[in-house]
Amino acid sequence: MKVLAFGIAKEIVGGTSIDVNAGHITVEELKTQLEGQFPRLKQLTTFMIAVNGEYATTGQIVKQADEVAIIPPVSGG
Amino acid sequence: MKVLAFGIAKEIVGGTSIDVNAGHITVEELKTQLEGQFPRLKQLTTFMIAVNGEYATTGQIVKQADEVAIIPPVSGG
Amino acid sequence: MNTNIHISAAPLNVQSCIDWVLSPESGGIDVFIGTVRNATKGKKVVHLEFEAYEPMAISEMKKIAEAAINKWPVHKILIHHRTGSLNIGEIPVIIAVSAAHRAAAFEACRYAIDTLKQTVPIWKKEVFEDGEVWVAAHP
Amino acid sequence: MNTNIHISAAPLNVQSCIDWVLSPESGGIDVFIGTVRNATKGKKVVHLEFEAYEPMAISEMKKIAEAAINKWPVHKILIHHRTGSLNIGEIPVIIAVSAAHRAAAFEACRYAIDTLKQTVPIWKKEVFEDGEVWVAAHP
Repeated sequence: MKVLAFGIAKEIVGGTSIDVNAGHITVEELKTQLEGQFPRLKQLTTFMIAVNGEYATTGQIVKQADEVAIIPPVSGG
Repeated sequence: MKVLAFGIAKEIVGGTSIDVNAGHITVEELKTQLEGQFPRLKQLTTFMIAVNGEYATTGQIVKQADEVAIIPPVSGG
Repeated sequence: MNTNIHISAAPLNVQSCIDWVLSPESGGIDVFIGTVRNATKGKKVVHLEFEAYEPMAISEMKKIAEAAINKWPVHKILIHHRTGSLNIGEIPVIIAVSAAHRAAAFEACRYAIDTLKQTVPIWKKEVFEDGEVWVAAHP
Repeated sequence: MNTNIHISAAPLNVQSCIDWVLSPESGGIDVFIGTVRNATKGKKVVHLEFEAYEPMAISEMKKIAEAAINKWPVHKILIHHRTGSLNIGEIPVIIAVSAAHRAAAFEACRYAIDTLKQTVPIWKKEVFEDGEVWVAAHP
């Protein structure tokens, strides 16, 4: 599964996207897996997961074909 | 005493200023005198008197040399 | 000078107002632009006429700007008002406020236009196809 | 269309944003202009960098504009955001709202910028003389 990264998440994972060895898991499981792989994610104020361009809820299922993104705390405007 | 008139007051008194036969009277007395001379002033929502470019209080004394103005309800902006 | 007060018979320029309030310390600018609308209570407006008791209007506008600067942490405040005959879509008033943080800019700008409409000796006549009326003159 | 949403790497133009929201029915326009300020918590800022998850950011900005139109009697709402490297005094964001009456314009504009800062996936990096920081990333 390809996961996009933005802002500080891009620096933490070392690129604009990463391949995660997962599929058909919950958002919560994906977050835990990402935190295991990139412990610095745990130091963020918060981070959200977006699925297909929408904020995802923790229980939502993520599938291989989805566009998944790590959304660190936003700071536009 | 010369009294300036603006907005609808200009139409009521028939010009941009009028001469009022008064001097050294209170603002309240001046308003009463103006209402006697121009009864349509009484139909306004309110009107204020300005003395030397400042809103005047009712008890304030108006002198011959002051710049006096009738201020009908304002509607700028 | 942190305040810029002006009454003008010539068209107001939004961009130059914004340029004036911008400062390197500012994080945000709130701008209110009054515009002449084509109807009042469903009645078609042909144009508006604005008249000012100019020296007193300038003095009251200065009081508003100074009160806003005392009340909120704002950097600069500009209040420009137009006089004369204005067509639909033209701009009678521009208020622009810069501040480090947006809350102060919004609140000071809102205060300035609300207070201007209550205290500044400027009068607006609405001209309709079949008559005209001085706004707010009668109950 | 009553909404105008745009993300751009090129400088934003305030006048064209105002021209877009103006309509003959409007009595007032409120405009919020974000500007890059020269310091954060007393530390000198050299420049800012803005990065967007563009399709999602556009989608979230549209949600804000539509919510504002449903919540207040406003005519048009525009939200433009800049990306890339911005110097002091440059404009990251412009929000413009037109309405028949000013209260709705002010409230919808304030709602739009407050919500944008909470929900729209855009990130700002402050670059100082001796380092850089992604704003709000850490507690």
